[in-house]
Amino acid sequence: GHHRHAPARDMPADILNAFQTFSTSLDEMHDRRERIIKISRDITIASKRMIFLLHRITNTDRDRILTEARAEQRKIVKLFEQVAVELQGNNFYKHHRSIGPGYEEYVEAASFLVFIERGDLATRDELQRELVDDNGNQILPLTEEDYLLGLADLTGELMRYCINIVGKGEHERAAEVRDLLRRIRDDYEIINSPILRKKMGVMRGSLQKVELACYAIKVRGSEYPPEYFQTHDDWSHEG
Amino acid sequence: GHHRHAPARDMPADILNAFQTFSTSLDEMHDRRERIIKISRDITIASKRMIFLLHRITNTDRDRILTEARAEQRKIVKLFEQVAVELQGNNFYKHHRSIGPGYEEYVEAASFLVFIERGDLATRDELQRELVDDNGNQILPLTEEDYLLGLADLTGELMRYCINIVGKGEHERAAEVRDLLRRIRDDYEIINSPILRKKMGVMRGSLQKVELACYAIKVRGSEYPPEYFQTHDDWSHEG
Amino acid sequence: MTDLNFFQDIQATLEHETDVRENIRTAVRELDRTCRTVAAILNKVHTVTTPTVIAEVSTTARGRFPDIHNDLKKLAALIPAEQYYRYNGMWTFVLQQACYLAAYTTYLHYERLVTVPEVEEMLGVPVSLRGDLPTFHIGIEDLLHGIVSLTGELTRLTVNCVTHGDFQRPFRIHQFIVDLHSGFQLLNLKNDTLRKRFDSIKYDIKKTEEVVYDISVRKLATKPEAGGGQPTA
Amino acid sequence: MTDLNFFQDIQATLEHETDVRENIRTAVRELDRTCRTVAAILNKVHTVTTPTVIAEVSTTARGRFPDIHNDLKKLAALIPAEQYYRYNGMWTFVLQQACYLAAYTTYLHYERLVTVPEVEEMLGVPVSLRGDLPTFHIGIEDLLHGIVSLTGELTRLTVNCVTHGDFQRPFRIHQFIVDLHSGFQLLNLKNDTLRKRFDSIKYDIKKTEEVVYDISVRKLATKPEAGGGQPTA
Amino acid sequence: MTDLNFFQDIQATLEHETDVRENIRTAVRELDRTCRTVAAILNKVHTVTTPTVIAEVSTTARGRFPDIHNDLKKLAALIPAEQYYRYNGMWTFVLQQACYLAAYTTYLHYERLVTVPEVEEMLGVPVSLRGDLPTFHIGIEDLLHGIVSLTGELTRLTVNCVTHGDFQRPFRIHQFIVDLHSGFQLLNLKNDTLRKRFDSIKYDIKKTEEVVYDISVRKLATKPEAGGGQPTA
Amino acid sequence: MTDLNFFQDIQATLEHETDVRENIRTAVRELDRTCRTVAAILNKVHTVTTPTVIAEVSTTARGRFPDIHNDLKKLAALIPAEQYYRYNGMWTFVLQQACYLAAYTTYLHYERLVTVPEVEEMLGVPVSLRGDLPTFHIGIEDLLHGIVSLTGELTRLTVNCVTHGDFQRPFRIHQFIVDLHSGFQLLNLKNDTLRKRFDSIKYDIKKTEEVVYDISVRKLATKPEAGGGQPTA
Amino acid sequence: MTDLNFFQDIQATLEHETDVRENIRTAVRELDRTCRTVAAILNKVHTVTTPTVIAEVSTTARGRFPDIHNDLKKLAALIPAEQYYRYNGMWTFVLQQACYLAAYTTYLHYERLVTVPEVEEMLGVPVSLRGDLPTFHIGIEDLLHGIVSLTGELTRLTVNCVTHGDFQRPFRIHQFIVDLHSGFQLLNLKNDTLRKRFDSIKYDIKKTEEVVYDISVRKLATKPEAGGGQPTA
Amino acid sequence: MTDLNFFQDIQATLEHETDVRENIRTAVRELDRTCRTVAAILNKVHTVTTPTVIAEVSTTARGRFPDIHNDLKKLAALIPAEQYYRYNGMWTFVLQQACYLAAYTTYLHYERLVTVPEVEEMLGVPVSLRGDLPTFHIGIEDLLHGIVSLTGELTRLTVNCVTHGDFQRPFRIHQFIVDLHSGFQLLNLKNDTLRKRFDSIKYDIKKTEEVVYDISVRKLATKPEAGGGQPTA
Ligand SMILES: [Mn+2]
Ligand SMILES: [Mn+2]
Repeated sequence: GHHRHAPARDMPADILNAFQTFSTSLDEMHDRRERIIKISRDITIASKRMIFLLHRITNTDRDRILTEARAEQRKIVKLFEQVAVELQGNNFYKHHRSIGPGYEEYVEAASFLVFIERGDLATRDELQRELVDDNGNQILPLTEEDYLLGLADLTGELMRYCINIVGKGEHERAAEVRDLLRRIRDDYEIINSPILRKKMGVMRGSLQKVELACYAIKVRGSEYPPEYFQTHDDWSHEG
Repeated sequence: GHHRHAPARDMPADILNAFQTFSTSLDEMHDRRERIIKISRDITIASKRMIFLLHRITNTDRDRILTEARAEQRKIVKLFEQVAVELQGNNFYKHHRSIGPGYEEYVEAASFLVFIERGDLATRDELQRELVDDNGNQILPLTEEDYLLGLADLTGELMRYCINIVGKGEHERAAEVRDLLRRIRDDYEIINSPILRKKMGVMRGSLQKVELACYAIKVRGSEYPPEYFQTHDDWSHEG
Repeated sequence: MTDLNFFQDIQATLEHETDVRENIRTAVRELDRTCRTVAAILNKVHTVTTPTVIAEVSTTARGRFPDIHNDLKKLAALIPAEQYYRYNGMWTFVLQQACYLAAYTTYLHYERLVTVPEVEEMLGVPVSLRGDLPTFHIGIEDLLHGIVSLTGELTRLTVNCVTHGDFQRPFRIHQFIVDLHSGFQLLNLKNDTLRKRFDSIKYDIKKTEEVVYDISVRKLATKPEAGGGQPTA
Repeated sequence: MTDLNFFQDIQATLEHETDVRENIRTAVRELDRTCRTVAAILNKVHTVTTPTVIAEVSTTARGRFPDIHNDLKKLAALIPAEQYYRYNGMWTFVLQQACYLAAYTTYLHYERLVTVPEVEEMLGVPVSLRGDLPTFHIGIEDLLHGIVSLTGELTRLTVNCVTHGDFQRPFRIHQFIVDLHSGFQLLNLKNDTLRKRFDSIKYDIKKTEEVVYDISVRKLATKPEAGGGQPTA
Repeated sequence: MTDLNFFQDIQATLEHETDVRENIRTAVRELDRTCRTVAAILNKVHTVTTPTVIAEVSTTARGRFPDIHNDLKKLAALIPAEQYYRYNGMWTFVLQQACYLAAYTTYLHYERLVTVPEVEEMLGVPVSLRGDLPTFHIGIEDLLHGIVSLTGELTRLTVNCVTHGDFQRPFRIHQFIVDLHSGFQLLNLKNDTLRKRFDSIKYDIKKTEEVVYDISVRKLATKPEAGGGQPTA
Repeated sequence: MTDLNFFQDIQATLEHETDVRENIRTAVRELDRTCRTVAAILNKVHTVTTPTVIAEVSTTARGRFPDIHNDLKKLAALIPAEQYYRYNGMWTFVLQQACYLAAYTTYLHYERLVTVPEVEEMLGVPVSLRGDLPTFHIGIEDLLHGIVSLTGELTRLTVNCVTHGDFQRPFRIHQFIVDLHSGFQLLNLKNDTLRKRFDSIKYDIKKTEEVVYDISVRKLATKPEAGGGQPTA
Repeated sequence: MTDLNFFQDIQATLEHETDVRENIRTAVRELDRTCRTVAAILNKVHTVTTPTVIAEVSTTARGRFPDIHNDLKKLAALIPAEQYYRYNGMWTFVLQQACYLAAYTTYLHYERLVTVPEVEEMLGVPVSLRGDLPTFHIGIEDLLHGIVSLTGELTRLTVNCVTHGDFQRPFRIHQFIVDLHSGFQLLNLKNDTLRKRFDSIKYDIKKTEEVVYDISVRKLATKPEAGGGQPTA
Repeated sequence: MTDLNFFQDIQATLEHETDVRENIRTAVRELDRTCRTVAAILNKVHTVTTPTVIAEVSTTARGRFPDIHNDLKKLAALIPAEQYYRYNGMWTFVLQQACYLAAYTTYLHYERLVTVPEVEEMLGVPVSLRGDLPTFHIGIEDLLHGIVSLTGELTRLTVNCVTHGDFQRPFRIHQFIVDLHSGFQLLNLKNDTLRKRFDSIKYDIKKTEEVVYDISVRKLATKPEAGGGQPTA
């Protein structure tokens, strides 16, 4: 029961009309923004859930988890589809700040999935191609900026993943993750975009942690000659 | 029931002895600090109460309130007397940060009382002379620094006082307060001590408010020639 | 020999964007300068507040709007299709200023609120009430900011009118600001900046109330009958 | 193998709190909107200050308090049992606003300070004088903030009364503010925000004193006898 | 004349809160001291890691929990009815420490994770699994923080076991931490502090795995069969 | 073993620079003290605003400029050739203060803006109008800062003039500030600090407008004819 | 009416300075890009640490210094005579980066500290050892910052060497950092930023000590005899 | 002609204090330099850890303490009676450093904690256990800071011992740090800085535990019997 559209006594018609029109447009705009923010939050939560899920992967249930993750991803894409109508034309950039966090987290999750699947980095085109509806039509654009920001966050997950598999003894895979992380970091150093500045410190830290973990593996494995391990094959991590 | 003095097994005697001594001294020091902080807080609260009390003064109950304030002040001096034993010699500056807030607020209150009594600024010597026990012996020193900090805060109370009496129509007295505030500010500008830097902005603001209030009085009173008021003497604020 | 396997196209895109921003910055600076010139012209009404002078000043100011129009057109040409809001932080402030100038000039001339078509004509840029224009446009919030600035300036004018012995105009301005305030109350403001500035209208009302009070209590003029006495231009 | 049930159980709890905050935020926004509507109604007394209009306005405003009451009930229902202080930063400001509206409406009607039971009845929420209520309540500081806002608004009313030729009311308002000030002086305020706001009452006294001076010096009215002439509602 | 009773009534309330905070601060400091004593006792297992000593130490530590229990009861008594969330920032850290001590003591005794009822019994405070207890309680996040601290301490113990020639225990601890990690992985942690600390468990696994590797590669001991060989207490 | 000669070589240079900074700091402190003394002298005009006193004060102040001149000369002598900009952050503030004092003294005497040659003569330091002087100089921005400070102080003087019953001077000061504002509008300020301070001139205009308003509405004085009545010195 | 000539005179100067800054900003950006390219080349040594690859990489990097040289020359040409210190905040960071690159490249090639003449030759800019050069130069502190960055990067290299099975190089790098640290100890650093960064060398020593420890305790390599085994280039 | 009626003596006092501070600053800088020289001497034990070298280094270091003694005496002479704590923030850091150096030198020589009389003799300054000495002294907290620094340095030494093949010393150092840690646990630390630093001892224990672990697991040495094998000096 709101009565804010009740005209104040004596307000001249021109002002009344002008402001009634303004009011309608402002409300439309705000409602739209609210809807977008709501979905952006849903996307963020679902993406985080997808990342947590992927961290739970083990050799035995790899297929099950990948299937689950792909399903989760489809759900997120559906959310994008749902919000797409609000983001046409100028509205895309107008409300970009509202949807941005969702995009960022989604790129992080989707690229983490690609990484788990084939150990490589997802390209922007590839992720863009996944952002399609059931008929294969592009739902929304994926900007370079969102891609870069999401990928920067991915490096944190890669670090976690790497430390995790080191703990499980998967040493070669750890070296692969390190190499990937290094490539990402080196390229980001060249790109040097101001939007990335804040994330670069974290990324450098992640790389350092991963390099140290790989170092520890090597130091340990080098202590005894390889022949030694032929008689101790229950611990031959290195190959 | 604390057992932290129970010796850990195997600790060598030299370390045990050394640390047991350290422990005793540290505890002494901390306890002293706690006691000082506690009294400093009491002094602060009592001083604030004294200031509030003085703001309640009116022409009719001036004497009663001044008597009450003087009594309140004696109570505060007793608190200083109580804490004095903790602040002898090196301990004075050692714990100065703990007692400082109390000093500052006390100087503010005591100088506000002097101002109310005789409309002038309390000198440091004067305030120092009030910090005596029943035999007239100095309890504790009052440093230049504490005096300056407390007096700086006094200007805020002077501003409040001034606005208040302007509301009551005491215009000449308002002009006196303004002049006093100006003298303080001008002198403080010359002293230019780094410890005052933060308070100077507030002080300048207080002076400006008071100057504006006096301006308003003048503007209002000048509208009609003085003769006008001879027939309207119920509103002859100015004379 | 730089690596950048993954990011080659992105690197190019980022460099392109830097150029776009550079160009926009220059165009906005130009627009800003033009707006300041118009503001300086309008500023003269505070010095002399006779109807003649006010009419003169507003006419002179109107003559300068084609310059603003022109600068805005140049700016608009720099924005890639549908990326208005990607860069709009760069010109928001100046665009609000331009809206204010249009509203001020119009008020001085007609003593009423500028209409949306008038703004569009004066600035040569469409107002996007629904916020769905793909091209360069004036957003509602920009327009509202301009109107808030207007109330501040008119409040100042009220004070100066009295100094110059014009005791009637303050009543009219006061009423105008009260009406605008009622208008703003119809809005459901979520935007924090705008909401804060809206509060400044309350201050303007209070200030003009005091001016009107000063005039009334001294019987320098009396409150005109509502609806009557409004000058037409 | 460690039992994982523990971890499964708590996952749900962790997700719950986000929802609670979301719901509170929505309810507070709703309440804020209702309060603004009432404020807009009360605002009309500045335009016409005749007793009739003031009576009308305050009656209309009173009629809207059930809405506030209702919004507050909805808000209160969202707070998990006894977690008032976990979330209260989210509604402090609006609650102070509601107190102000209750005090303002009551003053316009009876020309006196609202009582605690009246506030409780108008807003449908208990006032926690001792600060120990576990359920949804109005804290003392919220109420005091509301009263300080009242003096500001009444000062503005004083000015407008004169403009509209109502020369008696300013004397009564002035006295009321002076009395409130004496009340506040009894408090040893440690809360800095509140002390700063309390200082603003001094300015309100100064301003209303100026209005009363202007009226008296021009013999537009004379100071009424203390206690007499107070209108009853 | 406005009634001043209102103001007199509330003055007392305003002064009350300062005292409450002061008392809580003192009680928290007391609790902190007791916790440190228990921590010092437990610390001894790093110096000698034989089963006998460990059993002894954990028994001694258990004997001290009534003190913690007692301090917590005193603290709880200070919190005004249902104002847990008004002050809880003051004891969060120490409460997490107490949870850690309960979990550590329990692990040393039984080599398994403490259960919620055990924590409640040892500390004498209910755990609020649903986050809705109005009275003094242990929040879920506090408990989780305590568990994370436990894995760090056990990792250190692993290293010292080897130095003291205890080559079996590291395998059991390693498995325990791996299991806890799986538990944490079930949570979708939004809380950043907790997620960061959770990451530290990964490092603990890595470190204990290294120790287990060192033992295995030198045939100082072999990985025990899963499920077997777990000591009972 | 790495050669440590490099480090030995530069040690002397680093120590030298420390000394230079130390000396500059002392000289700047000295200059600051002198400036404060002059400021204290000028401060007296707020207490008594009669033309005689103002003339006296400005004359006394002028007599102190040789001291500033002297301090500046000592400071300048400490700056290594062509390293003005290496250290200028250390004296910027005081130099702006000195410019302000020159401008204020001159205004009190002649009621007009100080000229560049006058500043140069009073302070004994060249003004770098073209921004290209390698030696010790006053930068344009320093001078502008000084002028902005002047408008603030004159605004305060306006208020105090009225308090002392001098109702004419405010009109002249107001006009002077309006003129300065027009001057600043000619500049395309990029420097953010300066731009922000420039906004303070707008506030000064508004404030002096209100003073002039207060005088006018009460007919205490009327606006002097433009160009006439300006005192000559 | 105040004379506005003053403002007109300085407008040109102010605009000129804006242009200078704009141009410097562009040139610095260009230099930054070139530096990043060189850094990317050097980065490859972390991936493969064989002597051959390291030699190759450092040779490739050396081949890019003419580009840096060139960019610096362009930048230097933009600085008005003797105003190096007016603008140097704009390029300090990049210049330190360039010094770091020169030092790193040189270390990889010769395993020793770059000399001042080498830096001057590689970057084409004189080093101001005495701190008195008026023209474009490298300050001592810039060079020191570059060296501190070098120790950080070499520490990282130490770790990666081990990962690639190169167990000898860490000993040499460790010794190099220890020597640099001794050098820094000769300096009496006042500059706070530099002092803080100097502390980071301590961390680097500790870190490389740990690497050397890990190698030694496992007998993967032993400390080389002092003075012997240093490769020559 | 400056005013300063109220504050004349205060002004003088303040200026005097500035001088005192200036002198103290110079003396502290001198002391700092001497301390750094001694630290550089002691630093050499990390490079070669044979008993002979360690004995040599500690003897050389001992020979330098008269210099520190001397600098401290000069500093002490500058402090006005009973104002030690007015200025002590200026030398706290260096004094803690001096305590650390005394403790380190002593440990290297005797492998035990320095005693209070030893510190007093080496630095020529009394230690104030009760904190009630009126003259220049070493506070307990300064001494404790020095001891914390010692554990950090010894931890580093542990690592380097292993590198140099000295496998016995780490056991002794580890035990020493464990004992110190127990000592610190006897303290009831309120001082936040000290408490934080105390936590760093935990890290040192963990680190030395790992070194001891590495030695033990590889059977490079075995844990010596408690009490036995301690070298005497
Ligand atoms: Mn993430
Ligand atoms: Mn105060």
